[in-house]
Amino acid sequence: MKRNSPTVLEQRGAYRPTPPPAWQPRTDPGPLLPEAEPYRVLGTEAARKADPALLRRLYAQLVRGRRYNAQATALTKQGRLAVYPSTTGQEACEIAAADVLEEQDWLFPSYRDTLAAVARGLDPVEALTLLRGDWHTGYDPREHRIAPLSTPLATQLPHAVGLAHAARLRGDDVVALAMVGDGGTSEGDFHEALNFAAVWQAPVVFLVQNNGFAISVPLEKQTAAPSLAHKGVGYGMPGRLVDGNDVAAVHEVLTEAVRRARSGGGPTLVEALTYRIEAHTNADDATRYREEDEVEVWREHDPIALLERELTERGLLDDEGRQAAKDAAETMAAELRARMNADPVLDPMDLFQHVFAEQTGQLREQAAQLRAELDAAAEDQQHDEPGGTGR
Amino acid sequence: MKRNSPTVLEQRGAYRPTPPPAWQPRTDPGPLLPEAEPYRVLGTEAARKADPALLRRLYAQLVRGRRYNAQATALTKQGRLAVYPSTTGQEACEIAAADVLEEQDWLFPSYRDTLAAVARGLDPVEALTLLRGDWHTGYDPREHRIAPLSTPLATQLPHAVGLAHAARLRGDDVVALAMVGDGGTSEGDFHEALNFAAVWQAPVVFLVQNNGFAISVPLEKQTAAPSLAHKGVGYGMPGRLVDGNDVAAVHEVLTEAVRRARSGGGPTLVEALTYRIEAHTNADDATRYREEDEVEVWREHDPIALLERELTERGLLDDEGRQAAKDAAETMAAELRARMNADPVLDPMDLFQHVFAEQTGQLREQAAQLRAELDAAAEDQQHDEPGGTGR
Amino acid sequence: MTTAAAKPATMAQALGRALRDAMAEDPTVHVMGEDVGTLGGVFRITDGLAKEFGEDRCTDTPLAEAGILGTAVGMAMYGLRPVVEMQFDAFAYPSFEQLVSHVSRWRNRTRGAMSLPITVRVPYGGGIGGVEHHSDSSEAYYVATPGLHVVTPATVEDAYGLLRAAIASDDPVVFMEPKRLYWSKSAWNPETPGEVEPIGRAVVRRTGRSATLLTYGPSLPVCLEAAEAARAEGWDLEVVDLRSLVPFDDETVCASVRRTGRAVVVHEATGFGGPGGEIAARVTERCFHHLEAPVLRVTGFDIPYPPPMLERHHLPGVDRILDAVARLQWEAEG
Amino acid sequence: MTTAAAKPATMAQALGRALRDAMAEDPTVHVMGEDVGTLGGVFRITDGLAKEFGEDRCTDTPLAEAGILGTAVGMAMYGLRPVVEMQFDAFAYPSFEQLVSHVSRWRNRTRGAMSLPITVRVPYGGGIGGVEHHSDSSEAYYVATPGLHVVTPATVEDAYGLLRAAIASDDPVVFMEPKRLYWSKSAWNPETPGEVEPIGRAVVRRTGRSATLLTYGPSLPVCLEAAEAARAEGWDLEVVDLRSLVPFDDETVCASVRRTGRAVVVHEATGFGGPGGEIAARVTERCFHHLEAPVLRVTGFDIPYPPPMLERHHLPGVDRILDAVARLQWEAEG
Ligand SMILES: Cc1ncc(C[n+]2csc(CCOP(=O)(O)OP(=O)(O)O)c2C)c(N)n1
Ligand SMILES: Cc1ncc(C[n+]2csc(CCOP(=O)(O)OP(=O)(O)O)c2C)c(N)n1
Ligand SMILES: [Mg+2]
Ligand SMILES: [Mg+2]
Repeated sequence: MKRNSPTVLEQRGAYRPTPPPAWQPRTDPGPLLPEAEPYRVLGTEAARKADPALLRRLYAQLVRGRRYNAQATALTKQGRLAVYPSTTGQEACEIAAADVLEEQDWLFPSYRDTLAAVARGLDPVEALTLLRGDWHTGYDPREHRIAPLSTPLATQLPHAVGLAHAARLRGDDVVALAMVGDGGTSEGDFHEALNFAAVWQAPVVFLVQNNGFAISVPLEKQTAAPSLAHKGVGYGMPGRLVDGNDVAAVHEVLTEAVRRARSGGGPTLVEALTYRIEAHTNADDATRYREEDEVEVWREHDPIALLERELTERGLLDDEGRQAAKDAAETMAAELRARMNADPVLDPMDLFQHVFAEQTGQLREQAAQLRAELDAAAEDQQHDEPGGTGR
Repeated sequence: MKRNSPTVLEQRGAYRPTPPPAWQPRTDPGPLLPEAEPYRVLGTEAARKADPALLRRLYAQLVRGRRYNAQATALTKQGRLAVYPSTTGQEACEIAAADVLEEQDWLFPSYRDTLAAVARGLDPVEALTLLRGDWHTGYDPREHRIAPLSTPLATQLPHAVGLAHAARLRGDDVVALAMVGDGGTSEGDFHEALNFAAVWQAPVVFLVQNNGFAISVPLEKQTAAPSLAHKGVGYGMPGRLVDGNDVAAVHEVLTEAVRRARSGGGPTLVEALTYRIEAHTNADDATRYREEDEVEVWREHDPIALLERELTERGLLDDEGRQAAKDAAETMAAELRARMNADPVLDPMDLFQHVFAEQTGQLREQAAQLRAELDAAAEDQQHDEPGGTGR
Repeated sequence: MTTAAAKPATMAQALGRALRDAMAEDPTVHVMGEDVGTLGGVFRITDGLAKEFGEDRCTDTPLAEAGILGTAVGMAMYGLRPVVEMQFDAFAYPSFEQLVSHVSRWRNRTRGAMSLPITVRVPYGGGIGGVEHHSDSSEAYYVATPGLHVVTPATVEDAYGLLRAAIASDDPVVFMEPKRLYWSKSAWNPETPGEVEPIGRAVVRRTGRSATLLTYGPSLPVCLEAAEAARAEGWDLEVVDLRSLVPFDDETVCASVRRTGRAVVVHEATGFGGPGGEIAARVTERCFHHLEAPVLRVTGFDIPYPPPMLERHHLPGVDRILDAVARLQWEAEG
Repeated sequence: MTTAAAKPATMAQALGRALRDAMAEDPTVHVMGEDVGTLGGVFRITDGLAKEFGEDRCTDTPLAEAGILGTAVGMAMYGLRPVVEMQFDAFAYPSFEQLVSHVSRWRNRTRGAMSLPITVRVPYGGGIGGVEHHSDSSEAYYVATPGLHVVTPATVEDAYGLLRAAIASDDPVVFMEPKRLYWSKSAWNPETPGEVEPIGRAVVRRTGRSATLLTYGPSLPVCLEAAEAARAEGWDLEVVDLRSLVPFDDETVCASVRRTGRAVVVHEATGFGGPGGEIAARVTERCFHHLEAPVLRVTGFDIPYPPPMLERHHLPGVDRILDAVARLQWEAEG
């Protein structure tokens, strides 16, 4: 009995056992290797070819994204968010990732990527539900085709591969774009996901935001690779290296990768070089592990400033345009602030509602116990924390 | 507070966050990429430079190795081994791996690599203890510096990295050579081990025996990479591709990698192209997933025949030499057969002896229970399977 | 369920048939794992599926368990119903993170908006002479993970019915297959496989009055044998096959124990922290005043699984069960 | 242990001090994990160690838990004594394979020829307002794995003593740190840290006659509070701090329960398949005729850990403990 019905893979010159005298590499590794320098558009010749409408749209989004980051950080200080990992300085990646996808495509954010989700159209309050401590996921992932924010690093990557593969098996035109940090590339799940994606030629794009740190751990303790994009060739997929603060460049590279995936060309690994301007989260103290002057160097290479310079030079942005973007961002922030100031209404009985499709007998018993406790507490006004840790 | 005392790594041009205009790759990826063709020695010009004494030693070992494989397989038929994964056809890798190491170095075999352990000097009966079903490891790993055979695939690789790193921290001259199969490269532990090794510049050599299959799964379903050796660059370590049936070539490539590791140059990934001539184990039926003619092609490229041709052509081997190698192998086989025919003596009380350094109260209770059962059974001659599954 | 014409089928065949029927009925059912395609799995459970349904429906994956389960999550997100085969009990461990952090929590995480109808098949347990890592009873890990159903058949009939039910379930199910019963036979007829009951019901396999043996999977035949042997000693043992550890059928179990007043839990998994502790504790909580003696446990010892030549000393056997029954304080009855 | 001059120390400080003292005494002790070096760990437990002992002794690893534990295995093979920090409970899961298949079995596998003196520090439990994956009580997994010691302090003194003992142990120890007690204080004096007892002994934290609360880690303070509150209802509760789940101190526990005749097990981990089942079962096996009532359990519900705003409904609190005590069939005494 032999392997029947050769797959796409098997047809296209697979890596088969062949005695070395007759050995042929499966594919030419050359095109899979990243460029020697990160790809850039803004401030280069390539910028001329960029669509002005696109650049203006991205600009508005960047400004809005920056404001979103600032507002979310402020909300942690007011105790309205339990924690917030900011993407200040990384907005170009977040915005481009959301922008390159079609409506039917899926976004797989890491825990840091609420901005990408918001840029894709998710209500910011829903996006922040997890970080607010209200519930684990604040939205129906299917509605916007945004997977739940993934806290365990890199574990979302195989999900993206499986979803993209399933869509392809069904004949649907769906691409999955999965986001991960430089630290996350060290996890085994990163490796397994990329390998499955390449073997299955799944329509998926992996976007690594290399922001220089995994909490306090700098890149040089994370990898000894020439670049993270050099990992692609080891799976048989192209690795691309891009200036992650150049929104036009990230957009172009991702667009190309999405197009490749959509047309059956398989997965791409994109490494975007960027920098985490803020601390890891509001709870972190970045002065413990890095010098302010390093941050300064990156502030000079700010994604909004880069685009603004380009737009201004080309006469695509004036004070009015700037102000309009700012105003829109302020409106979003004000609304977010107002809505986050309202206490969410939670039903403790929800704890038992969604563990299984059908509640087990054990959970029914436990739900009844909590119900009774809540009822007793409601009757007895003195006790306001029934079943709580304190009295 | 800053990172104090820069490590070796940090000194040598680490991959630091630098804004893309000033970006420099950490290392030149060029030298890390494997050769376009698997490296070969036998039958090429390079063979002239090979040391005749080495070639003769390897020849004797190959012949012995082949005989060992045949004998072990025979023992499964006689019920003396529970299972045997043969390395027939892969002897060049097994023998070379053992031969390139110094006495103080460590070998980390996969479950298939008993031959490498035996070639390193381990008593074959001890090497086969696991597969005999007698105990999990039949030897003191420290005696020959051979880690326990690793059944869970790729999990031994981080062990090798940790050991090599520890030795280096202690200032000891120790290299670890870790073996894994093509299938094992898909596991997350492979990835994490290679990454740690490169970041720590640990003195470790990874030898992937690409024998075309993971049980029934052919290489093209395992990877889409140009070669497995192309994975090296993604970690910042050299990947080498070698004809795994050319013992002189494998020996040379491994020797170079070991030398590099020993001199502080860090890890190397070596992919040896070979073929699993036998079924996965005696319990497997390879006709279910591959054609005999594929096997035939590889039989033509036999590691012993390749070396024999070279030695004969160069007048380094005559009938006498051939016979001597054969005789030595037969002696080993006869002794192995004889010793494996003796029933091992096992003490059931050993079950409780080595769980912890000091037996817990719980285990003391349980040991007493078994002791009582065994005593009762000994008294009562009718019961010969005390506490067993049947009566 | 037995018809005159039926020739004996093995549990392995029943499992294979369940997969086949599920795939035939529902095009969203996909089988995936190591060697499940061309080879038909190392235990041949998936034999013929790739041929019948194509490699896209029964797929040989790369060798990476976290990747297998992780991609299955994504496939399930898209509406497929993946059935994942783990090659052996211990080789499921690399996928633990995906199972615990994602598979078990997905429905709850999304407040019911999404479920992951994944079946994870885990051949488990010893008694087959397997070398290290091939004989673990890992159910304690799954049982302690909220959000997973944990199911295990002990008969050929149940192998079919429970696997069908597991695949049909909208929730993730860890389906533990007692590998030493793969070759056990019954007159079960694959052509008339019988009704598919929902999971979650224990069943009394033998009625008795003296005491109840509570067991599952590979230990059921041992318990039935012990019950036969116990007759000689004057004990009439009831044997309950739990079938589903989560959800747990308190009703059937407690009804039996209340009737007999004595119980022994029997399983292969190690005792300390094993499922037996939970079972004994909950039975005691619920039936305390009916108990003439404490609920005892006969389990594997608290040791790593032994090498093949010693495993018979580790596994719960008839004698050890009878010894436990003897310790159920019969004198108290007077 | 309290001296007049001592100013209050936190559990976090005691843990840090234990690491420091162990490293100072024994050059083979190495600390490794994510962010343990320059940053001093996200909970600052390892603060200052990299500075004092260098980065080779206190190492920021790449972000890969299996890699961390797997390389620690190799380091231990070479004679080092690695102390591994897992950043949070749920982030230890990727290392599960290495823990279960290697760390726990190594000594047994090699018939005692090699041991792996690895300490795996796992900050665990809830009550700190952590988002998903930051509040798991994962001890059930470790407890069910033969070959691991599982230890958890509940006081500042024990944090020091037990961690020193864990590092000194020649066997692997999963050292569970109740993260919401990191900031708990005591008059413990780091300059006179006290004797290091071997692990494996429970301790009676409060003597009482009516019933025994069996607990550990983060639930100890809650139980002590409950015991105080119970006085108003006429119950005089004894509180036992288990400290070590493996090995389990049957002696201390059973002595207490035999004395009081009633027991409630309290822990944060989910109930079904949690450690409480084992504890209740073994206490019942050993103390059956001393029990006036079944051993009850107050635990987390059988649900994935809740979001911060709901966690107080999940965690065992004083009221829920008192409710359980009330159900210990007091009328039966009458
Ligand atoms: C499996 C896992 N291990 C550890 C953590 C704890 N953790 C949260 S964020 C973080 C650093 C992530 O770094 P990176 O991947 O570079 O992403 P970034 O924070 O820079 O966006 C760590 C270690 C986690 N969330 N998941
Ligand atoms: C973690 C893990 N998963 C699955 C298995 C079962 N298994 C044993 S050998 C094997 C194939 C290994 O293939 P490869 O790595 O190429 O090594 P080879 O057998 O060819 O030497 C599999 C899947 C295992 N031992 N460990
Ligand atoms: Mg980062
Ligand atoms: Mg192979």
